Amino acid sequence: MKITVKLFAGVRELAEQSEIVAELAQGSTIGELRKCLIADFPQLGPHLTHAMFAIDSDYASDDSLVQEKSEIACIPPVSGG
Amino acid sequence: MKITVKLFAGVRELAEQSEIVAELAQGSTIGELRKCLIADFPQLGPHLTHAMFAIDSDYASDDSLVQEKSEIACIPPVSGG
Amino acid sequence: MIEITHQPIDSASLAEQVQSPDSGAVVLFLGISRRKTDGRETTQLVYDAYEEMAVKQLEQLEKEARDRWQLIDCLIVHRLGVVPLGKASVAVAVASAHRREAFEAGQWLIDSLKADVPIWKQEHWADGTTEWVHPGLSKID
Amino acid sequence: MIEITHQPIDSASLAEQVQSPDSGAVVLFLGISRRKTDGRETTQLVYDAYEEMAVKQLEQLEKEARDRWQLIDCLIVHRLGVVPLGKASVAVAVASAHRREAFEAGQWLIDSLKADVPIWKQEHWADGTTEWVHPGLSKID
Repeated sequence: MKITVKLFAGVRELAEQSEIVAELAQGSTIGELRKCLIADFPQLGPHLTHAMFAIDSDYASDDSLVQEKSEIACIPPVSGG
Repeated sequence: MKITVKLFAGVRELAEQSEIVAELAQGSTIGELRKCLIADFPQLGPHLTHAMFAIDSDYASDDSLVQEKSEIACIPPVSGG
Repeated sequence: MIEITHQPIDSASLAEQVQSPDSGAVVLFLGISRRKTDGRETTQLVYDAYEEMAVKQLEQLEKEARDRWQLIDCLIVHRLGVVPLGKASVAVAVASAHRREAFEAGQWLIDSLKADVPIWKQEHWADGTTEWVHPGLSKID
Repeated sequence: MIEITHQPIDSASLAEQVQSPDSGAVVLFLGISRRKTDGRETTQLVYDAYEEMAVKQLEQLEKEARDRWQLIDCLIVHRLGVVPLGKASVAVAVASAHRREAFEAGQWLIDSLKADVPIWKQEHWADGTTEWVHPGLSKID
Protein backbone atom coordinates (compact mmCIF):
# COMPACT_ATOMS: atom_id res chain seq x y z
CA MET A 1 0.00 0.00 0.00
CA LYS A 2 1.07 3.60 -0.64
CA ILE A 3 1.34 5.69 2.54
CA THR A 4 1.59 9.47 2.33
CA VAL A 5 3.37 11.11 5.27
CA LYS A 6 2.89 14.80 6.06
CA LEU A 7 6.06 16.72 6.94
CA PHE A 8 6.50 19.88 8.99
CA ALA A 9 9.12 22.43 10.03
CA GLY A 10 12.75 21.26 9.79
CA VAL A 11 11.84 17.92 8.20
CA ARG A 12 9.76 19.59 5.50
CA GLU A 13 12.59 22.05 4.87
CA LEU A 14 15.19 19.29 4.63
CA ALA A 15 12.99 17.09 2.39
CA GLU A 16 12.07 20.11 0.27
CA GLN A 17 8.52 18.80 0.12
CA SER A 18 5.51 18.79 2.43
CA GLU A 19 4.66 15.12 1.93
CA ILE A 20 6.62 11.96 1.16
CA VAL A 21 5.29 8.58 0.06
CA ALA A 22 6.32 5.12 1.25
CA GLU A 23 5.39 1.74 -0.22
CA LEU A 24 4.52 -0.61 2.66
CA ALA A 25 3.09 -4.11 3.00
CA GLN A 26 -0.46 -4.42 4.39
CA GLY A 27 -0.38 -4.72 8.18
CA SER A 28 2.80 -2.69 8.60
CA THR A 29 3.45 -0.71 11.76
CA ILE A 30 4.69 2.82 12.39
CA GLY A 31 8.08 1.27 13.27
CA GLU A 32 8.25 -0.36 9.85
CA LEU A 33 7.18 2.88 8.19
CA ARG A 34 9.96 4.70 10.04
CA LYS A 35 12.58 2.17 8.81
CA CYS A 36 11.29 2.32 5.26
CA LEU A 37 11.42 6.13 5.21
CA ILE A 38 14.95 6.20 6.64
CA ALA A 39 16.05 3.84 3.83
CA ASP A 40 14.32 5.90 1.12
CA PHE A 41 15.26 9.37 2.47
CA PRO A 42 18.69 8.99 4.13
CA GLN A 43 19.09 12.79 4.41
CA LEU A 44 16.11 12.79 6.84
CA GLY A 45 17.63 10.03 8.97
CA PRO A 46 18.36 11.88 12.24
CA HIS A 47 15.03 13.66 12.08
CA LEU A 48 13.05 10.50 11.35
CA THR A 49 14.86 8.65 14.14
CA HIS A 50 13.87 11.28 16.72
CA ALA A 51 10.41 12.09 15.38
CA MET A 52 7.06 10.90 16.71
CA PHE A 53 4.42 9.83 14.21
CA ALA A 54 0.73 10.61 14.33
CA ILE A 55 -2.16 8.61 12.91
CA ASP A 56 -5.32 10.63 12.27
CA SER A 57 -4.08 13.49 14.47
CA ASP A 58 -3.19 11.34 17.49
CA TYR A 59 0.30 10.36 18.60
CA ALA A 60 1.05 6.76 17.64
CA SER A 61 3.63 4.28 18.96
CA ASP A 62 6.00 2.19 16.84
CA ASP A 63 3.60 -0.76 17.34
CA SER A 64 0.59 1.07 15.92
CA LEU A 65 -0.78 -0.36 12.69
CA VAL A 66 -0.74 1.82 9.58
CA GLN A 67 -3.80 1.69 7.37
CA GLU A 68 -4.04 3.01 3.83
CA LYS A 69 -6.89 5.37 4.65
CA SER A 70 -5.15 6.81 7.74
CA GLU A 71 -3.66 10.30 7.76
CA ILE A 72 -0.03 9.85 8.79
CA ALA A 73 2.23 12.70 9.92
CA CYS A 74 5.83 12.91 11.03
CA ILE A 75 6.10 15.03 14.21
CA PRO A 76 9.70 16.09 14.91
CA PRO A 77 10.41 17.46 18.43
CA VAL A 78 7.98 20.33 18.98
CA SER A 79 8.92 23.90 19.90
CA GLY A 80 5.66 25.83 20.11
CA GLY A 81 4.76 28.27 22.85
CA MET B 1 4.21 60.80 76.88
CA LYS B 2 1.02 60.83 74.81
CA ILE B 3 1.02 58.23 72.02
CA THR B 4 -1.55 58.41 69.23
CA VAL B 5 -2.33 55.07 67.59
CA LYS B 6 -3.92 54.89 64.13
CA LEU B 7 -6.74 52.37 63.72
CA PHE B 8 -8.00 50.60 60.60
CA ALA B 9 -10.76 48.30 59.38
CA GLY B 10 -12.46 46.21 62.08
CA VAL B 11 -10.60 47.91 64.93
CA ARG B 12 -11.54 51.37 63.74
CA GLU B 13 -15.15 50.26 63.35
CA LEU B 14 -15.23 48.75 66.83
CA ALA B 15 -13.51 51.76 68.42
CA GLU B 16 -15.74 54.13 66.45
CA GLN B 17 -12.71 56.35 65.95
CA SER B 18 -9.70 56.36 63.64
CA GLU B 19 -7.14 57.11 66.35
CA ILE B 20 -6.84 56.37 70.05
CA VAL B 21 -4.44 57.90 72.56
CA ALA B 22 -2.43 56.18 75.29
CA GLU B 23 -0.46 57.74 78.12
CA LEU B 24 2.88 55.91 78.43
CA ALA B 25 6.09 56.34 80.40
CA GLN B 26 9.20 57.39 78.47
CA GLY B 27 11.09 54.32 77.19
CA SER B 28 7.99 52.15 76.89
CA THR B 29 7.81 49.35 74.36
CA ILE B 30 5.14 48.26 71.90
CA GLY B 31 4.31 45.42 74.31
CA GLU B 32 3.63 47.94 77.06
CA LEU B 33 1.57 50.07 74.69
CA ARG B 34 -0.48 46.98 73.79
CA LYS B 35 -1.20 46.24 77.48
CA CYS B 36 -2.08 49.84 78.20
CA LEU B 37 -4.51 49.97 75.24
CA ILE B 38 -6.17 46.70 76.26
CA ALA B 39 -6.73 48.15 79.74
CA ASP B 40 -8.12 51.44 78.42
CA PHE B 41 -10.22 49.96 75.57
CA PRO B 42 -11.43 46.56 76.77
CA GLN B 43 -13.88 46.26 73.85
CA LEU B 44 -10.85 46.15 71.52
CA GLY B 45 -9.15 43.42 73.55
CA PRO B 46 -9.23 40.47 71.10
CA HIS B 47 -8.24 42.70 68.22
CA LEU B 48 -5.39 44.34 70.10
CA THR B 49 -4.13 40.94 71.27
CA HIS B 50 -3.91 39.62 67.71
CA ALA B 51 -2.78 42.83 66.01
CA MET B 52 0.69 43.76 64.88
CA PHE B 53 1.90 47.29 65.50
CA ALA B 54 3.85 49.49 63.13
CA ILE B 55 6.27 52.28 63.95
CA ASP B 56 6.77 54.82 61.15
CA SER B 57 5.27 52.43 58.56
CA ASP B 58 7.38 49.40 59.48
CA TYR B 59 6.24 46.36 61.42
CA ALA B 60 7.53 46.49 65.01
CA SER B 61 7.98 43.77 67.63
CA ASP B 62 6.73 43.91 71.21
CA ASP B 63 10.31 44.83 72.24
CA SER B 64 10.49 47.89 69.98
CA LEU B 65 10.75 51.21 71.78
CA VAL B 66 7.96 53.73 71.31
CA GLN B 67 9.00 57.34 70.88
CA GLU B 68 6.73 60.34 71.17
CA LYS B 69 7.49 61.54 67.63
CA SER B 70 6.91 58.12 66.05
CA GLU B 71 3.82 57.35 63.98
CA ILE B 72 2.23 54.31 65.61
CA ALA B 73 -0.43 52.16 63.94
CA CYS B 74 -2.37 49.10 65.01
CA ILE B 75 -2.36 46.50 62.19
CA PRO B 76 -5.00 43.80 62.70
CA PRO B 77 -4.66 40.64 60.54
CA VAL B 78 -4.59 41.82 56.93
CA SER B 79 -6.96 40.68 54.17
CA GLY B 80 -5.93 42.55 51.04
CA GLY B 81 -5.60 41.03 47.62
CA MET C 1 6.21 49.91 39.73
CA ILE C 2 3.60 49.89 42.43
CA GLU C 3 0.31 51.73 42.60
CA ILE C 4 -2.53 52.15 45.07
CA THR C 5 -5.61 53.54 43.39
CA HIS C 6 -9.24 54.33 44.05
CA GLN C 7 -10.01 53.90 40.35
CA PRO C 8 -10.89 50.69 38.45
CA ILE C 9 -7.83 48.61 37.53
CA ASP C 10 -7.30 48.62 33.77
CA SER C 11 -6.68 44.88 33.60
CA ALA C 12 -6.75 44.92 29.80
CA SER C 13 -3.62 47.04 29.51
CA LEU C 14 -1.51 45.58 32.33
CA ALA C 15 -0.04 42.63 30.44
CA GLU C 16 0.80 44.92 27.53
CA GLN C 17 2.53 47.37 29.84
CA VAL C 18 5.16 44.82 30.90
CA GLN C 19 5.56 43.19 27.44
CA SER C 20 8.85 43.92 25.64
CA PRO C 21 11.28 42.32 23.17
CA ASP C 22 13.53 41.37 26.10
CA SER C 23 10.83 39.41 27.88
CA GLY C 24 9.99 35.89 26.83
CA ALA C 25 7.27 35.43 29.41
CA VAL C 26 4.59 37.58 31.01
CA VAL C 27 2.42 36.44 33.91
CA LEU C 28 -0.54 38.57 34.98
CA PHE C 29 -2.50 37.74 38.12
CA LEU C 30 -5.83 39.38 38.89
CA GLY C 31 -7.67 39.04 42.17
CA ILE C 32 -11.37 39.42 41.45
CA SER C 33 -14.29 40.33 43.74
CA ARG C 34 -16.07 37.00 43.99
CA ARG C 35 -19.80 36.60 44.49
CA LYS C 36 -19.62 33.49 46.73
CA THR C 37 -17.42 32.96 49.79
CA ASP C 38 -17.93 29.77 51.80
CA GLY C 39 -21.45 29.52 50.42
CA ARG C 40 -22.43 33.09 51.37
CA GLU C 41 -23.28 35.71 48.79
CA THR C 42 -21.45 39.03 48.62
CA THR C 43 -22.80 42.13 46.90
CA GLN C 44 -19.54 44.09 46.87
CA LEU C 45 -16.19 44.36 48.59
CA VAL C 46 -14.71 47.49 50.13
CA TYR C 47 -10.96 47.79 50.68
CA ASP C 48 -9.22 50.00 53.23
CA ALA C 49 -5.50 50.47 53.71
CA TYR C 50 -2.88 52.15 55.82
CA GLU C 51 -1.80 53.71 52.57
CA GLU C 52 1.57 55.13 53.55
CA MET C 53 2.72 51.79 54.93
CA ALA C 54 1.08 49.75 52.16
CA VAL C 55 3.06 51.70 49.56
CA LYS C 56 6.29 51.11 51.50
CA GLN C 57 5.54 47.38 51.87
CA LEU C 58 4.64 46.96 48.20
CA GLU C 59 7.85 48.72 47.16
CA GLN C 60 9.72 46.35 49.45
CA LEU C 61 8.00 43.33 47.86
CA GLU C 62 8.86 44.55 44.36
CA LYS C 63 12.50 45.04 45.38
CA GLU C 64 12.67 41.59 46.97
CA ALA C 65 11.12 39.93 43.91
CA ARG C 66 13.61 41.69 41.64
CA ASP C 67 16.44 40.49 43.90
CA ARG C 68 15.21 36.88 43.89
CA TRP C 69 14.25 36.53 40.23
CA GLN C 70 15.59 38.04 37.01
CA LEU C 71 12.61 40.24 36.27
CA ILE C 72 12.46 42.59 33.32
CA ASP C 73 9.39 44.35 34.65
CA CYS C 74 7.13 44.14 37.69
CA LEU C 75 3.83 45.93 38.35
CA ILE C 76 1.66 45.70 41.46
CA VAL C 77 -1.64 47.58 41.62
CA HIS C 78 -4.17 47.48 44.47
CA ARG C 79 -7.56 49.15 44.31
CA LEU C 80 -9.17 50.66 47.43
CA GLY C 81 -12.77 51.62 48.20
CA VAL C 82 -15.72 49.81 46.63
CA VAL C 83 -14.80 47.00 44.22
CA PRO C 84 -17.93 45.68 42.43
CA LEU C 85 -18.35 41.94 41.82
CA GLY C 86 -16.31 40.60 38.91
CA LYS C 87 -13.85 43.49 39.02
CA ALA C 88 -10.18 43.29 39.97
CA SER C 89 -9.14 44.42 43.45
CA VAL C 90 -5.47 43.60 42.82
CA ALA C 91 -3.18 42.98 39.86
CA VAL C 92 0.38 41.65 39.66
CA ALA C 93 2.17 41.63 36.31
CA VAL C 94 5.72 40.35 35.84
CA ALA C 95 7.89 39.90 32.78
CA SER C 96 11.04 37.78 32.59
CA ALA C 97 13.17 36.02 30.00
CA HIS C 98 11.80 32.58 30.95
CA ARG C 99 8.39 31.48 32.15
CA ARG C 100 9.42 29.70 35.33
CA GLU C 101 10.66 32.94 36.90
CA ALA C 102 7.54 34.84 35.89
CA PHE C 103 5.21 32.23 37.43
CA GLU C 104 7.27 31.93 40.61
CA ALA C 105 7.64 35.68 41.11
CA GLY C 106 3.97 36.33 40.35
CA GLN C 107 2.80 33.74 42.81
CA TRP C 108 5.26 34.86 45.49
CA LEU C 109 4.21 38.50 45.09
CA ILE C 110 0.49 37.86 45.53
CA ASP C 111 1.09 35.42 48.41
CA SER C 112 3.34 37.96 50.15
CA LEU C 113 0.97 40.85 49.49
CA LYS C 114 -1.88 38.91 51.09
CA ALA C 115 0.26 38.01 54.10
CA ASP C 116 1.99 41.31 54.84
CA VAL C 117 0.56 44.42 53.25
CA PRO C 118 -1.73 46.49 55.52
CA ILE C 119 -4.86 46.36 53.38
CA TRP C 120 -8.22 45.07 54.60
CA LYS C 121 -11.33 43.79 52.92
CA GLN C 122 -14.89 44.41 54.08
CA GLU C 123 -17.50 41.93 52.91
CA HIS C 124 -20.92 43.39 52.10
CA TRP C 125 -23.14 40.36 52.41
CA ALA C 126 -26.36 39.94 50.48
CA ASP C 127 -28.29 39.94 53.80
CA GLY C 128 -27.29 43.58 54.31
CA THR C 129 -24.62 43.02 56.98
CA THR C 130 -20.98 44.02 56.60
CA GLU C 131 -17.86 42.47 58.05
CA TRP C 132 -14.20 43.45 58.09
CA VAL C 133 -12.10 40.39 57.36
CA HIS C 134 -9.34 39.72 59.89
CA PRO C 135 -8.10 36.15 59.38
CA GLY C 136 -7.63 34.38 62.72
CA LEU C 137 -9.91 36.79 64.57
CA SER C 138 -13.46 35.62 65.15
CA LYS C 139 -16.24 37.60 63.54
CA ILE C 140 -17.09 40.90 65.20
CA ASP C 141 -20.54 40.74 66.80
CA MET D 1 -11.88 27.70 24.45
CA ILE D 2 -8.94 27.17 22.18
CA GLU D 3 -7.85 29.12 19.13
CA ILE D 4 -5.13 28.92 16.49
CA THR D 5 -4.78 32.18 14.65
CA HIS D 6 -2.62 33.91 12.05
CA GLN D 7 -3.59 37.29 13.52
CA PRO D 8 -1.95 39.19 16.40
CA ILE D 9 -3.08 37.96 19.84
CA ASP D 10 -5.17 40.61 21.58
CA SER D 11 -3.37 40.21 24.89
CA ALA D 12 -5.11 43.25 26.34
CA SER D 13 -8.54 41.67 26.23
CA LEU D 14 -7.70 38.10 27.25
CA ALA D 15 -7.73 38.58 31.01
CA GLU D 16 -11.01 40.46 30.76
CA GLN D 17 -12.55 37.67 28.69
CA VAL D 18 -12.20 35.13 31.51
CA GLN D 19 -13.07 37.55 34.36
CA SER D 20 -16.46 37.01 36.01
CA PRO D 21 -18.20 37.41 39.39
CA ASP D 22 -17.71 33.67 40.02
CA SER D 23 -13.95 33.82 39.61
CA GLY D 24 -11.74 35.03 42.44
CA ALA D 25 -8.51 34.62 40.50
CA VAL D 26 -7.36 35.09 36.93
CA VAL D 27 -3.92 34.06 35.67
CA LEU D 28 -2.81 35.11 32.19
CA PHE D 29 0.41 33.79 30.68
CA LEU D 30 1.89 35.29 27.53
CA GLY D 31 4.82 33.79 25.64
CA ILE D 32 6.63 36.64 23.91
CA SER D 33 9.01 36.64 20.92
CA ARG D 34 12.30 37.38 22.65
CA ARG D 35 15.18 39.23 21.06
CA LYS D 36 17.98 37.20 22.69
CA THR D 37 18.31 33.42 22.90
CA ASP D 38 21.50 32.00 24.39
CA GLY D 39 23.28 35.22 23.52
CA ARG D 40 22.20 35.23 19.86
CA GLU D 41 19.95 37.91 18.44
CA THR D 42 16.67 37.08 16.70
CA THR D 43 14.84 39.40 14.31
CA GLN D 44 11.54 37.53 14.27
CA LEU D 45 10.02 34.12 14.94
CA VAL D 46 7.88 32.13 12.54
CA TYR D 47 5.53 29.42 13.81
CA ASP D 48 4.26 26.45 11.84
CA ALA D 49 1.78 23.81 13.01
CA TYR D 50 0.06 20.62 12.04
CA GLU D 51 -3.10 22.60 12.60
CA GLU D 52 -5.67 19.83 12.64
CA MET D 53 -3.73 17.89 15.25
CA ALA D 54 -2.72 20.99 17.22
CA VAL D 55 -6.39 21.93 17.64
CA LYS D 56 -7.20 18.41 18.80
CA GLN D 57 -4.29 18.40 21.27
CA LEU D 58 -5.14 21.83 22.65
CA GLU D 59 -8.77 20.78 23.16
CA GLN D 60 -7.47 17.72 24.99
CA LEU D 61 -5.26 19.90 27.22
CA GLU D 62 -8.18 22.19 28.05
CA LYS D 63 -10.34 19.19 28.94
CA GLU D 64 -7.63 17.67 31.11
CA ALA D 65 -7.03 20.98 32.93
CA ARG D 66 -10.76 21.34 33.60
CA ASP D 67 -10.81 17.78 34.96
CA ARG D 68 -7.83 18.37 37.25
CA TRP D 69 -8.69 21.84 38.54
CA GLN D 70 -11.95 23.63 39.27
CA LEU D 71 -11.72 26.14 36.44
CA ILE D 72 -14.40 28.66 35.69
CA ASP D 73 -12.90 29.55 32.34
CA CYS D 74 -9.90 28.53 30.24
CA LEU D 75 -8.56 30.10 27.04
CA ILE D 76 -5.58 28.94 24.98
CA VAL D 77 -4.53 30.91 21.90
CA HIS D 78 -1.52 30.19 19.67
CA ARG D 79 -0.44 32.45 16.84
CA LEU D 80 1.12 31.02 13.66
CA GLY D 81 3.22 32.65 10.93
CA VAL D 82 5.49 35.62 11.63
CA VAL D 83 5.49 36.85 15.23
CA PRO D 84 7.47 40.11 15.54
CA LEU D 85 9.75 40.70 18.54
CA GLY D 86 7.91 41.70 21.70
CA LYS D 87 4.61 40.24 20.52
CA ALA D 88 2.81 37.24 21.99
CA SER D 89 3.05 33.90 20.21
CA VAL D 90 0.92 32.12 22.79
CA ALA D 91 -1.55 33.05 25.52
CA VAL D 92 -3.11 30.98 28.30
CA ALA D 93 -5.82 32.54 30.49
CA VAL D 94 -7.53 30.68 33.33
CA ALA D 95 -10.08 31.77 35.91
CA SER D 96 -10.91 29.91 39.11
CA ALA D 97 -12.41 30.57 42.53
CA HIS D 98 -8.99 30.51 44.24
CA ARG D 99 -5.58 31.59 43.06
CA ARG D 100 -3.68 28.36 43.68
CA GLU D 101 -5.71 26.50 41.05
CA ALA D 102 -5.34 29.31 38.51
CA PHE D 103 -1.54 29.38 38.89
CA GLU D 104 -1.20 25.59 38.80
CA ALA D 105 -3.48 25.13 35.82
CA GLY D 106 -1.88 28.01 33.89
CA GLN D 107 1.61 26.65 34.42
CA TRP D 108 0.58 23.07 33.61
CA LEU D 109 -1.16 24.20 30.41
CA ILE D 110 1.83 26.08 29.02
CA ASP D 111 4.27 23.32 30.09
CA SER D 112 2.08 20.68 28.40
CA LEU D 113 1.54 22.78 25.29
CA LYS D 114 5.30 23.17 24.88
CA ALA D 115 5.87 19.43 25.37
CA ASP D 116 3.08 17.95 23.26
CA VAL D 117 1.36 20.23 20.76
CA PRO D 118 2.64 19.91 17.16
CA ILE D 119 3.73 23.51 16.69
CA TRP D 120 7.25 24.53 15.65
CA LYS D 121 9.25 27.71 15.91
CA GLN D 122 11.69 28.98 13.29
CA GLU D 123 14.35 31.40 14.52
CA HIS D 124 15.27 34.18 12.12
CA TRP D 125 18.72 35.15 13.36
CA ALA D 126 20.14 38.63 12.97
CA ASP D 127 22.92 37.19 10.75
CA GLY D 128 20.29 36.30 8.12
CA THR D 129 20.15 32.56 8.75
CA THR D 130 17.02 30.69 9.78
CA GLU D 131 16.64 27.57 11.88
CA TRP D 132 13.70 25.37 12.79
CA VAL D 133 13.87 24.53 16.48
CA HIS D 134 13.68 20.80 17.28
CA PRO D 135 14.81 20.28 20.88
CA GLY D 136 17.14 17.29 21.15
CA LEU D 137 18.01 17.33 17.44
CA SER D 138 21.28 18.95 16.50
CA LYS D 139 21.13 22.00 14.30
CA ILE D 140 20.44 21.34 10.62
CA ASP D 141 23.52 22.14 8.53
